[in-house]
Amino acid sequence: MVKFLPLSEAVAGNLNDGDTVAFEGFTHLIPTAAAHEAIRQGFEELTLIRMTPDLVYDQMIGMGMARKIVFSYLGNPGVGLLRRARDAIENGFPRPIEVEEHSHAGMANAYEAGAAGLPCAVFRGYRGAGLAAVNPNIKTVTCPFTGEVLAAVPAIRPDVTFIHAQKADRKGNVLVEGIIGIQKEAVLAAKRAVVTVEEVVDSFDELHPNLTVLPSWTISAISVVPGGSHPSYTHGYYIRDNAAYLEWDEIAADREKFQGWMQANVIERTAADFAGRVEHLRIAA
Amino acid sequence: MVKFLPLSEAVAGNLNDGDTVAFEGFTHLIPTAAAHEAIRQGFEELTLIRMTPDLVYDQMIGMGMARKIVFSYLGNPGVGLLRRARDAIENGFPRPIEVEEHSHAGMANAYEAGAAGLPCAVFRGYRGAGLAAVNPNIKTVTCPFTGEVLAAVPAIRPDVTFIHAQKADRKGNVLVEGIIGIQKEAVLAAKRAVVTVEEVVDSFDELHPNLTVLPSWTISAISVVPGGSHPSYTHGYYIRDNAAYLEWDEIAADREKFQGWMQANVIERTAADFAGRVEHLRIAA
Amino acid sequence: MSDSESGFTPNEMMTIAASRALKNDDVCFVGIGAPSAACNVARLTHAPDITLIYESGTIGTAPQVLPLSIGDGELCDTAVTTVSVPEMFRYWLQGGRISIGFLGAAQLDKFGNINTTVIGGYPHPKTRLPGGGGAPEIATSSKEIYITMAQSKRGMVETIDFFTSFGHGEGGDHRKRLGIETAGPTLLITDLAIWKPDPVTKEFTVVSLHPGVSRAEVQATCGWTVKFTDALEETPAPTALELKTLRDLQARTKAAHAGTGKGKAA
Amino acid sequence: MSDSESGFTPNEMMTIAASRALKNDDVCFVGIGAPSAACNVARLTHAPDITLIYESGTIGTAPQVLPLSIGDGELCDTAVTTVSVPEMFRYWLQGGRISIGFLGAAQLDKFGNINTTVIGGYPHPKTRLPGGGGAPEIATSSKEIYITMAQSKRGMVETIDFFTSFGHGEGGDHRKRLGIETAGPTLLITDLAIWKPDPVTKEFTVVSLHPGVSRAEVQATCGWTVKFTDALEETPAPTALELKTLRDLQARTKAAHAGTGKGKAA
Repeated sequence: MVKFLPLSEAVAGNLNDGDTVAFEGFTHLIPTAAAHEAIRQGFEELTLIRMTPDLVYDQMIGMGMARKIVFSYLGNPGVGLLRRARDAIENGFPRPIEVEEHSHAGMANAYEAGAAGLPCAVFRGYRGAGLAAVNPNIKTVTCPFTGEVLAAVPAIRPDVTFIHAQKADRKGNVLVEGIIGIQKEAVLAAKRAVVTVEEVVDSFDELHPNLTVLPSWTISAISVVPGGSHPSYTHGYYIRDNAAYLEWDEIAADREKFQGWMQANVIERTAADFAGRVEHLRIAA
Repeated sequence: MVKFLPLSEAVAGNLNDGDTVAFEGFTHLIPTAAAHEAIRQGFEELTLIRMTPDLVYDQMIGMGMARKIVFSYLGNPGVGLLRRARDAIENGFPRPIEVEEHSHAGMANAYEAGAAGLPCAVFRGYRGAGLAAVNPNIKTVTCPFTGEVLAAVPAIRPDVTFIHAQKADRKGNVLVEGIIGIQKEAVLAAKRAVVTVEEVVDSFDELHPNLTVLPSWTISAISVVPGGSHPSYTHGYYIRDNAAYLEWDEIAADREKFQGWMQANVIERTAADFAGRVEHLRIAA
Repeated sequence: MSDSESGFTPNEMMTIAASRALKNDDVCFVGIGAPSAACNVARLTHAPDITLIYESGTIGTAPQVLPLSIGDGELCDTAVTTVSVPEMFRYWLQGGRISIGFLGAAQLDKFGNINTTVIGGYPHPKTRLPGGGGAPEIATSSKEIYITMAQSKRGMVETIDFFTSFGHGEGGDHRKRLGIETAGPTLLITDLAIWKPDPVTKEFTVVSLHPGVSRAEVQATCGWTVKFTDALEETPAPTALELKTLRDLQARTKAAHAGTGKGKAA
Repeated sequence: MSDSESGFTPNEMMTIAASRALKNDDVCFVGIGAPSAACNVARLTHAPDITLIYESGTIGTAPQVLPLSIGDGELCDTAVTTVSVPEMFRYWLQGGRISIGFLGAAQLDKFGNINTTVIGGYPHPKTRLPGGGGAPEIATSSKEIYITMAQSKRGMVETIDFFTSFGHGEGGDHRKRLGIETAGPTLLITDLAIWKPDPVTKEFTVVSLHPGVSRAEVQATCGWTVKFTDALEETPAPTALELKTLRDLQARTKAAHAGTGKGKAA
């Protein structure tokens, strides 16, 4: 059954060295606070899964926590490259990192298959694409009715998934709304799921019946962390801090500057700092 | 581009003799008015697809319009058997009818594959089930990663799908809410789609972003038919006429009683009669 | 046990015995024809947090009256969330999230195999029944299957006419041999008795007789030779609270359904 | 044509020429790195009903400012509906509902094959680029592909280092031979010219030069030997309305993005 926990306990109780972990969020609702907590706790040898790695994986890779990354778009969305991830792949700094690369369609279908309890996903993909030649986890199956050859990828099944969401009710049901991305699938595909939320409300009785609600029994732990997705955003609460994404490009370009920034902004901080970071980005009620 | 049409024109312009057609609705939002219009127009040699055939297919089969039925539950939900369908299958009356039978999982996955543009659906199903032996459209594929043998069924691709929905906006976008069933997939899987709605509103600007809205360009024609799903129901408008389902069991039990009822309640009526049928079932605003 | 004050019918006993088998943390898939009465009595008595899922897409529903169909509006109105039918079958059932699948049966054999498809041969049936609906995959994807039905020689047969949903097949390890990893039928509750599969042969064996029921009555209404466990028990009679909860639920249901419609046109 | 009054930059010409290629009934998939400016200029001028889809799940979106990322809140706020990412790639892209997939490129060859993955070898790249995102399947599932990029010898190359997304492969019927049934790249719009594939060889051929651009300039900024069509045209210069629409959009965008955050912590 779901537990409401401080973020430090939720992370310590659900993430382990060597785990396969997904911190998911498709531009929206990126679980930055949970990722920063994982960085502070210093986990090692992680396999990081995410469609759009972005800043938090750049940070975890730069801190040497990852042995492998599984992704489909390794960029700073709308800005450019991820410079810490580049340094690891191109130069093995601070350590070499294994790469498993897919397309968005491949990753989305693989999460879907994981949520659906299937061993693999089948779709029309990777035709003529170079990835099929360099990723041994891209295979084919043949439609037994038409003979069409389709792509197959293994289902994604993280040990633990972290997501950020708008709110939980007191029973521990969780609402995700706006650009919902791959969050539901990432939670349902995982053995354990930890959710940070902006707030807890008494009940969801007044919600529209067709919204994306994750029932409490699909979640391991919930932590209340207002602002927890900054510099990403939370639909209905605060807007995206585009300036921070632009700044990251400079911070991550230099190994020492990166370390200094991490020390000052992650290592020496706590989850409680996130509320202040979104104060000027909040949407007027 | 979508057209707003009287139901008689929408049916005449989109349904043809010999078509493969789905009138979908999972207990909720059954497009009864559209089915009755199709009966009045007297189409022949139809292949009828639906997870839960229920009364409207019992009526179309009883009127001799179907050459084949594809389904997963051939019952009067909560009441019992479909007696006109039984008469056709057991006794070839009023004509023999071909049967292609699946499980709900098989049909749901087949519609999903149709909406997704795939030739077949792959899932874990039919294990130990007798249907796999009697339905040649149930085959297998083998997961190339684990060797697990999975079920495969052909995608469903109707020539035309009919659904009933709550409302359209003036541009022809359509909202479906409540028990949404298989409606979105049935529309997206079809070459053409016709939607009956309770009402047309100015705009959907105030709708929650994650509701089930079918964009106007996915729909061929919209007809405004208040009460159009009676004796099924429309979430937010009127409740299910359970008494009518119980009565149907008696009407359909007798060939002559059935013919008399169809003459009085379908052939000699129009789509405009539906509004009156739900008057006593309407939900107080 | 069944004195005049606490009188109850065999069907009430069946529903209440079934409700007792459900736990507070169960996630229960209530398929077509299944006793949603039992699930809701459990919810209204000892298992207030039980998760009830109907295949129409309603998850965590808590209806005040029993639905006539598995897609009544009441189920959606009271659910935690309502999802599409493909999602229901992919993420929730096939995803392995259901602890108990609750099935009824037109024909049942001693190994928990169920027929709701045809009486007679499949191509030219004597009686065409509604078919499986969700049952074929409920039977293999749920962690366990509970079956409930009133006993009759027509219903409980040596050989079923069609394998709508697979129980233990020919018994023993037949499920495993087909690659099915879930437990299958672990409980059968009839109007006369409680049955559990033999640990090795998987044949359903009577473990408890309902109050006032004899071994002979159980055998007389069953088409196969019935096995009884050595340590045969008597099912505790319904408590006053259980009976009141069930009867109130059924009364509310009757009143609600009678109120709908004159049925002028279907 | 480019007198001082109606002056415009090559990039503005590129965006506006691309916007003109879009029709009112197009369903346009705007992938990572794609010129959403062109799509939105089309929407704000001659194609008010164009459907813009971003891979974040936003369908029929009409942003007032250009998004920095493909998942900005503005896209959701103005969309007809917002769906999950698996649904986006299964029902909307793979479902064959996209008429125009709009792609950018880090490296492009003459047959419309695109690389946004690596410079150098894949296992040990000289430069690790972001990768394909949605592009591999956008390139094969959209009915047609439009490509837009500023010309440079580094970007328009004889041989790309990695096939992120497939254009016409080695040319001719290579797509068909791989079982790809869609048309592939049918239009390339650069800052200097408009290109279309030869009907037979599928090699991109210049069909129109932007105002004031010479053949020599096109060749000087392209890594392969450029073919020009016989009936070479001149691209009409941006109209005052087109320029004003684009510049207003960019000004609104700049103001909106500058307003967010001090970037104290990422």
